[in-house]
Order: sequence, then C-alpha cells, then structure tokens
Amino acid sequence: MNAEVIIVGGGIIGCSTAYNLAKNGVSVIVLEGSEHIGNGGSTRNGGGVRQSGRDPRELPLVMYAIKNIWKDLSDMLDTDVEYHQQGNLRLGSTDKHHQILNGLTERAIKCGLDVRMIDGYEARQINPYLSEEVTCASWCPTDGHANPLTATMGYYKMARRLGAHFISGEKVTEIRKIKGKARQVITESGNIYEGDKIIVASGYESRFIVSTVGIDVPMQPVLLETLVTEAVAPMFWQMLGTADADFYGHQSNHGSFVFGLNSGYEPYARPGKPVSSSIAVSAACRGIMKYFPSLSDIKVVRSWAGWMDSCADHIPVISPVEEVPGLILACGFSGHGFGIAPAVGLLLSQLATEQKTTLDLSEFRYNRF
Amino acid sequence: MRIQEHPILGTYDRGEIVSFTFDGKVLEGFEGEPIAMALKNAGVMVHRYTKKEHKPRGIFCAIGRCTDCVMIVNGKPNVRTCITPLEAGMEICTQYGVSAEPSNGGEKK
Amino acid sequence: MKRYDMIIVGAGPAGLSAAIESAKRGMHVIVYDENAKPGGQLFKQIHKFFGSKEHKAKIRGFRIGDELLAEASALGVEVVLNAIVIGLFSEKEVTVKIDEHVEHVKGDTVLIATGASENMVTFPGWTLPGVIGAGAAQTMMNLHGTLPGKRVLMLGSGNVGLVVSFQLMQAGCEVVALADAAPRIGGYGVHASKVSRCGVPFYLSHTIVSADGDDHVTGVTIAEVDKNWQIIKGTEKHFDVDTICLAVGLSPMSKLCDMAGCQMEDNPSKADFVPTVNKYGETSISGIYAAGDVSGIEEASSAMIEGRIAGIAAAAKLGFITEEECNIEIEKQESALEGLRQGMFAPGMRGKIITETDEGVEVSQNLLKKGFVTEEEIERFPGVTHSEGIHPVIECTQNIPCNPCQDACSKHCIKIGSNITALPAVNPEAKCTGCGMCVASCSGQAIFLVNEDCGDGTAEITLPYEFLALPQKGDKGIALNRNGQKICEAEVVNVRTAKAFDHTNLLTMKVPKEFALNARFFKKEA
Amino acid sequence: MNDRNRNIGEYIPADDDNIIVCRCEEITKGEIRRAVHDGMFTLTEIRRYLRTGMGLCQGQTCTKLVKSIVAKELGIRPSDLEPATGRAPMRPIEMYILAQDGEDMK
Repeated sequence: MNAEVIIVGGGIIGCSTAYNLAKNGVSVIVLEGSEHIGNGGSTRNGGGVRQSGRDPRELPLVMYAIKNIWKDLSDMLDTDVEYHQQGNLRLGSTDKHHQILNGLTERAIKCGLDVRMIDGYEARQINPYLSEEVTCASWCPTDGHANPLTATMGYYKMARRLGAHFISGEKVTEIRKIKGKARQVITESGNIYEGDKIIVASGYESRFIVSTVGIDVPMQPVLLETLVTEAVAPMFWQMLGTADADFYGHQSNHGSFVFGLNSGYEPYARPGKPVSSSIAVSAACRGIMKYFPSLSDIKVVRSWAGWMDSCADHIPVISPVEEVPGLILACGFSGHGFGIAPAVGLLLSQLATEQKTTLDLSEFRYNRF
Repeated sequence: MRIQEHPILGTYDRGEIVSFTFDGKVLEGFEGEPIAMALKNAGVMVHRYTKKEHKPRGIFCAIGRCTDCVMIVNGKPNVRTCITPLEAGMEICTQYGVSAEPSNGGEKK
Repeated sequence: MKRYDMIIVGAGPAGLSAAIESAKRGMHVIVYDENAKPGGQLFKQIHKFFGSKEHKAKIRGFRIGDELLAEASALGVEVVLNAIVIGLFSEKEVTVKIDEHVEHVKGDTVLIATGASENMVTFPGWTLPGVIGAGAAQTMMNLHGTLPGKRVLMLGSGNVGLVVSFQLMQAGCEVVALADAAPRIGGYGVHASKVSRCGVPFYLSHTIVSADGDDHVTGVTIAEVDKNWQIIKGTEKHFDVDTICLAVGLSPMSKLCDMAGCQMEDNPSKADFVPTVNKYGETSISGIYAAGDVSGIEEASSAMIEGRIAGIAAAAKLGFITEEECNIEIEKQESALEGLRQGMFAPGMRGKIITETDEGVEVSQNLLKKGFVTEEEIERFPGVTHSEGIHPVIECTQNIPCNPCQDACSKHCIKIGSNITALPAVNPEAKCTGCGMCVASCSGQAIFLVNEDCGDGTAEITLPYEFLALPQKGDKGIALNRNGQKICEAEVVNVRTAKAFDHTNLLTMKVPKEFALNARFFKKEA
Repeated sequence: MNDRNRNIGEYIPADDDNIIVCRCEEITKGEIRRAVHDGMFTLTEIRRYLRTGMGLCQGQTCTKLVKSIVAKELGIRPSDLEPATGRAPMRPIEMYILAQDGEDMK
C-alpha cells in the first residue's frame, strides 16, 4: 500500500500529524502496532496543557499550541476535548520546594512566560481547598488541562474523516531503504507500505524501528501511574502539580479527579505490559490528602499505568534524519508530549511536506546527543 | 413491604428500630439493614436523579455492583445504599447528579 | 509481608471447597469475601439443590454455604468477610480492604473464585426504579426480608428466572407473567412446572417492549418476537406491575484475572470472557487458579468440584501431597464433574434442540413452550405409572444430574441407576408405604403420591407445599392442574411437616377421582 | 490487523438509538453506534471516546451490552471484541482508606 506519508504510531502525535496532513490533501497511512488507537502515553497521561515547569527549549512549542490551537481544538475536531485554561498551581511546603519552584519560575519568566511565585495564602485564595501545609507555589494563569482520551480520539476521528488511512494491529518491524532513501515500512504480518516520507512516532518502540536504518535515540521506558476518582461536584479547574512531582492532576468535566503518581519505584518497573504497582496509589493518596484534606472521602475507582519514552535530556526528538533521507523522527517526549501534541502535529506535517516550519526545531535535532 | 414470616426462612434477624431522615423527613428502619431496604420499606423508590438526563434511579442490583442506588449519606455523595448499613440518625438525601441540590446537579462547566 | 500457601478470593462454593481441600492437606489458607455472609450466591438460594448426595443435593443452598464454612473453619481456614480485594499484583500480591485500612498479603498460590454477575437487557424504561435484577429480588427477599414488589413480571426462563419466580411467590408476591425472548424455556422443566402449576402464565418468544411509569414502574408491555428477535406489531400485552425482574443470564466476573495478567479467552460456551485454564483450573500464570463461575458459568455443584480440584492441585504444586496422590484424587473429582456435565443441560448442549431423552422418550414440547407437561405427554415418562393404592408419580421428564429420590425411598420404589442424569423410573415390584420422603427430597418438587381411587369416588394426592399460610387439615379449596388452572374442588385431608422434610410440607388433598391424574396444586379459596 | 477504512456501511438512525446503555455515564445506543462509524472499532476506543464503562460501576453493568452493539455495527461476532482491561481497585475505595496501607495494620 502506498501513500505520500507513512506514519508509524497511532498516538496523539501520529494522529495530529495525520490530521494536519490530511487537511492539506496529503495522503497518509497511519500504522498502529497495538489493537487500539492512542494506546501508549497519549491516553495514559495527566492531561496537563502547561507551560510552567517545562524545559525552556520546549516552551515555544507549548506556548504556540496554547495561543493558537488548544482553544479551538474542540470545534476543530468535532469532539469535546474538555480544555480548561484556568491556571496551574505547582505546590510546595518546604524551603527546598521553594527553591525548586523558584528556579523553574525564573527560567520560565526569562522565556517570556507569565508565571510567578506566590505564598500559601495567595495559593489558598486561588484554590480554597488547599491545606495550610502549602507554603509556596508557582502560579501560571495561562496553563490548563484537557482530556487526553477525547483529544487523542478526536484527532483520530477527524484525521480519518479527512481521509487518513489508519490500520491498527500492524506492528512495524523494519524500515527499508530503496536507492538510498527510506521508503518502505515492513510489518510483522509481512505487509509492505511505501511512502515518500516516513514519520516514526512510536514512543520508546521507535528506538527498535529506526535502528533498522542505523539510527538510535538515547531514551528509556519509564512507568507512569495514574489514579482516577469517582465524580463529585465541581471544586476547581486549575491544573495541579507539586515541587516534588509526587502527584499532579486536575478535576475533569466529568467531575472525577485524575492524578498522576510517583512512588519513586517507577524506574525499576519490569518491562512488558505496563502494570500498576501495589503501593503507588496508596502513596499518592497520602500525598494528595496532605495538600487537599477535603478529598479524603473521595473514592478511587480506577488506576492505570503506561510507559513513557524518557529521553536522555528530557526533551523530544522532532527531526528529519538527513543521513536517512525520507525519515522523520518524533519520539522521546519524556512524559510531556500531550500539551504540545497539537503544535508538534502541525510541525511534523510541515517537515513531511518540506515546508518551512512555523517554529524553529533545531533544539530537537536527532543528532544533538 | 416487610416479609413477616417466610415459609423456608421463618422470621428474619432484624436490628433495633432506629430513626433516620430522608430529605429531612423522619423515617424508621432496622439498624444494620442496608439503607436501601429501609427506604424501600418506607415506600421510597427514587434514590437519585441522573446528571445528564435528570432521570430517576433506584435499586437495581442490590449487591453493590451497579451503583445505581447511590445517595448522599451524611453529606457524602455516591454512597451505595444497597450495601451500606443503616445507622440511627443517618441523614440520607436524594442525589441530583453528584450533588444534594436539585438546582446543581453536578452539571459541568 | 504476610504470606499464605493459598489466598482465595471469594467464599462461594468454589472458594470454600478449594479452601477445605487445601487446608485438609496442611496448607495455610485465607479466604477473602466482600460480602457480610459467606457462601457466595448460595446464601440467597433457598431451594433444594440438584445433584448427588456426595455433592450436597437436596440441601438448600444457604445451608450448603453454612456447611462449607463450618468445614473450612474447622480445618483452620481463615475466612475474612467484608474484605474487598482491591487488586492482584505481580508476585501474587493481593491488596485487600478490611474495615478502614488496606492490607498487603502474598500467596504462594492464589485462587480466583469471584463468581459471576448478572447480564442485563435494554428496553425503553429499563432504568426506571422498579426494574431490578433477579439477584436483587433474591437479596431483598431472602436476605433482608423485604418484598421487591407486589406484582412482578419476570423476564427470563433460565433456572434463575424460574427459581426466583417461585421464590417471589413464596415471599408473597404475585408473579403476573414470565416472559422470554427465546422460543423455549431455558431452565429445568421441573422448575418451570412448579411455577406453572401456581398459575403463572409463560410467554415464550416474547420480550419487553417498554416499562411504563414516570418515577417508578407502574406497568410493562410485552410483545411477541419473530425469528429475528423483532417485535411483531399487534401482539402487545400489557400488565400492571410495580416490579420487573430481569434474569437474562450471568457473565463471569473475571476482571481480577485480567488485571493479574492471566491469559483470557472469549469463550461463548463458557458464557463470556474467562481466563484460560488447564484441567487443574490453573491459569496461564503459574500458581494462579480460577474456579467456579469465574471460569465458566455452571451450576454450584460443578463450582464445588472445580474448587476441590484447584485446592488439590495447589497442594501438589506446593509439595503438600505427591503428584501421584494428586492425580488419583483429581481423577475422582473429574469423573464426578463429568457426571454433572451430562444430560440435556450440559455446557456442551447450549443452544441445541433436544427432541428425545437419553432413554428415547420424546420430550414434552408443551413443557418447553408453556412450562408444563400436558396430561397426554406425561404418561410416556418412566416415573409415571398407575397401580392400586398409594404410589409415587414422578413427573421428572428431562435428563438432569440429580438422584436424591433414589435414595430417599427406603423401599426402593424409585430407580435411577448409576447414571445420575437418567430419568427416575418406578419399580413395579416395590411397595410404596406413602412415607413421603421422595416428595420432600425432590429438589424439583416433581414427585407426587397418588392414590387414584380411594374407593369412594375420590382420589388423594400428596404434593410438596412450600408456601404460607400453610393449609390445615379440613380446609376446603380448589385443586389446580399443571397449568395452574382450577379444575375441581379439593379438601385437605392431611398436612405433614417433619424435620427430615426440611420445610417442604406434604399436603394431601382429596379430589374427585377423575382428577387424580392432573390435580397438582392446592389453593385455599379466599 | 484492523483496517479502519474498511466498509462497515452507513450509520442508519434507529428507533431505539435513544436508549441508555451505560447507566452510569448515560451513554445511549445511538452514541455508541455513531462512535463506531467515527472509527472507534474497539471497546477500549469506545470507552476512551465516550466513557462507557468508566463510571462508578466500572463497566460491570454495560460491558456486555456495549460489546454486542459494537459487534453488530461492525458486522463481527461479540467474541471478536476484547473487553477493556480490568483495573484496580476492583471496587471504589475512599482515598483515606487507601492511604492506610501497610502489611501489619490488623
């Protein structure tokens, strides 16, 4: 099967790229290795659409997405992506926390972001549910959150409506060069797909796929765990985080809270199917209750785990690979891919059609390591 | 309606008669029986109205699975009344969406 | 971390049976159950069970639960109730909520015996209060002494629908109709017959069109369906009811197996998504077992044997018994299981149309469509004979795994033989004394003692009676036929209750002798 | 291999499209059918897109119903569809109770 662009990976990056390409009349085939669209980090993340706390190199991407895309995304995708832009509180309770938050804040201000340090009192003015434990916070009013599930499926739905051809359960094993250019994608079932450009956006798996054309990206899979609560009446709409990153999350439109966790043992999770640990949810509950005592009675209904592709320097690779003409890499999102996905999709579509990209991508070169 | 005597089971072990309130009205039931049973015997069929369509719901599975019978109990929403034992003085309220207020059914936004 | 030789999730028939077998062999076993009472769904089952003596036949379900629990406790098994298992993690670590905290425990083996949950069916109004699961009705009546409603329509003619319909009447409800979209009754004919003779009409090939009511159910409309399950316009029937009971099958509650990472399969013959298990009940994860409904919907008697097999296999795995011992014992259990899986209702027979019994007797079509065997049909079955004086009439017409009646008669009037699913036959050589043990022992309430001609133009029929108020000797009323229709006047001439009958009263009524062959129930005239 | 471009026909509105299937999240049969035609070919995708089975009961009531609707719409057998993954906790549990976790707390 042929198309102008073959995208390997049906996550939100692949889907948003397919959407941007299909919208411009470019023929696309998207190959998803698992049975389900958006099965990796795309639907397994905390839904943050945030600028604060981000690596300065990534900031232009997310600032662009927030300014130009997120607000209209629900209409664009004919899907409620539940985007809320009501600020981000990153909470702390010790001097060390203050130091961490202050450092992040100063760096972001230098990049032109509207973010500042506030004290516990002001934090409680913004979010009255916060306990006295909270003594400091960074506050970025233009941050927010969205629903990763509907955003990912929305991009998929729209891309498909616009003519992008998705195939799931089609695990790519090899990229093959034809006369010096990456042109063919070969799958486990033996099928061959051919295109002028091949975009690899398969999370950690990208590593194995691009190694078949002699490329490597230094990254490792790291487990992420999340808990979801029952729905309760609306309490607050800010995105939350902590200086220690021991939990982060928000209340969704549905009324449930979604909290990402960090028990500290995630880097030692065994490879294979991502599975929840027996202790992480409990540990997170203790952390959440310390800052939000009024959530103590709320019931946890679900927990899940997923792999993220953590890059050596914690920012992604979004880059054409000149030494393998035709190959474009988009991986190593290091757990912050969701908020920037709308921008990344646009930029990748520009790379694939050899247009000048709206934003400079030189920080995300594949050969920076 | 209570079964007074059953041909196979005889009579039932029941707790003390206790009072509780349902939407402010004082009702009686047996201590320790599921809240839903006390309500059912007091003629209460509707436990809640749903969030989106505002439709009535009551007992459905009676074993804590389906969560249709949830109500506000002592201020806590989403309490499965079919498996929560009745205690004296409990304040039980009809749940609207996820709230006790008919006007705010936990509507989004 | 606290560690057990075996952690069992679910204190139902499978879980408790496994606990007994493994503890018997020296294992340190703990059983968790989320309910306040042990026995799984057994504790709501008030009817006598089918099966063989060895597997607790003719004992009422809730007593089986009590017996299993007592046996397990005597063997030192810890049974923790109100214990909600949160998850089964790697290294066979179980987290469980007990009271207000969470415990972490590990098992060298784990048995998942979480049972099943009820299937549901949609129709306009199905979310109205008053539409309930059949299990909910049982819970309300048999556990909490609460009537689900006054007038009930039952949807579903499987064993659950039939048994619960009968229980509803025992509790004092009126069952206005029993409907099923299938063209044939799905459950045991004997269960259908005992409902039918109480006057409940059966509507096969009928489904619910809608439940009516604003805030709760006030009525229901059913209609006939065609071969493609489409409603045939103009066949609607309306009933004023306050309750609609749904009994449309069960599905394995296998989420814990899935979470643990066991290989799953969607197996229609096991009624849905189940863990793949080997002959020991072991899943794809070494040391994790599944038994009972969670690994495929069957009767409680099968669940008990599956539990035993898993318990024995786990004992062998952990070296508490040798492999040889294990194989010998499991072989015994397997042959018992094989026996239970014979007959017309065997798992392999699902969906098949049966026209003849194993004995070559044509099955009653009326039974399958209307819930009762007609007077003409009943004569061809080996349990129905005629002789002078009192004699048993056994209206058991399907091959089901059940044989307590054979042992109940000390005079050997009833013969089933070694094949547990064979139809009971009356032994013409033996002499019935009218003791009534057979009547009380028949879980299907299908045995009657009949004296067709008392010499004064009357006949006497002794029937099982499990309702209140219990009629008294001398009470006058009406006799109903197998279809629940009034056929003649009747007088109660004897009512026997005995401990050995276990709440099945034997009511003897006198009717004009021409009705001896079809008067099968007594109703006191109001 | 699941080709999302394969022809499953047009979405044809039906009389019973407004029937609630997922009781917790109040998702109708029509919404589920339309989602299938919008490319949601697996139960997991339907769940992510519509929230079926993600309410308080955790899909214990509607999973089988949703499965049969999706299968019918796709023209496949229900057994060809894999249900969504089972996840802890198996029952809703309060945060303050989960926080009380330890092995020897008896």
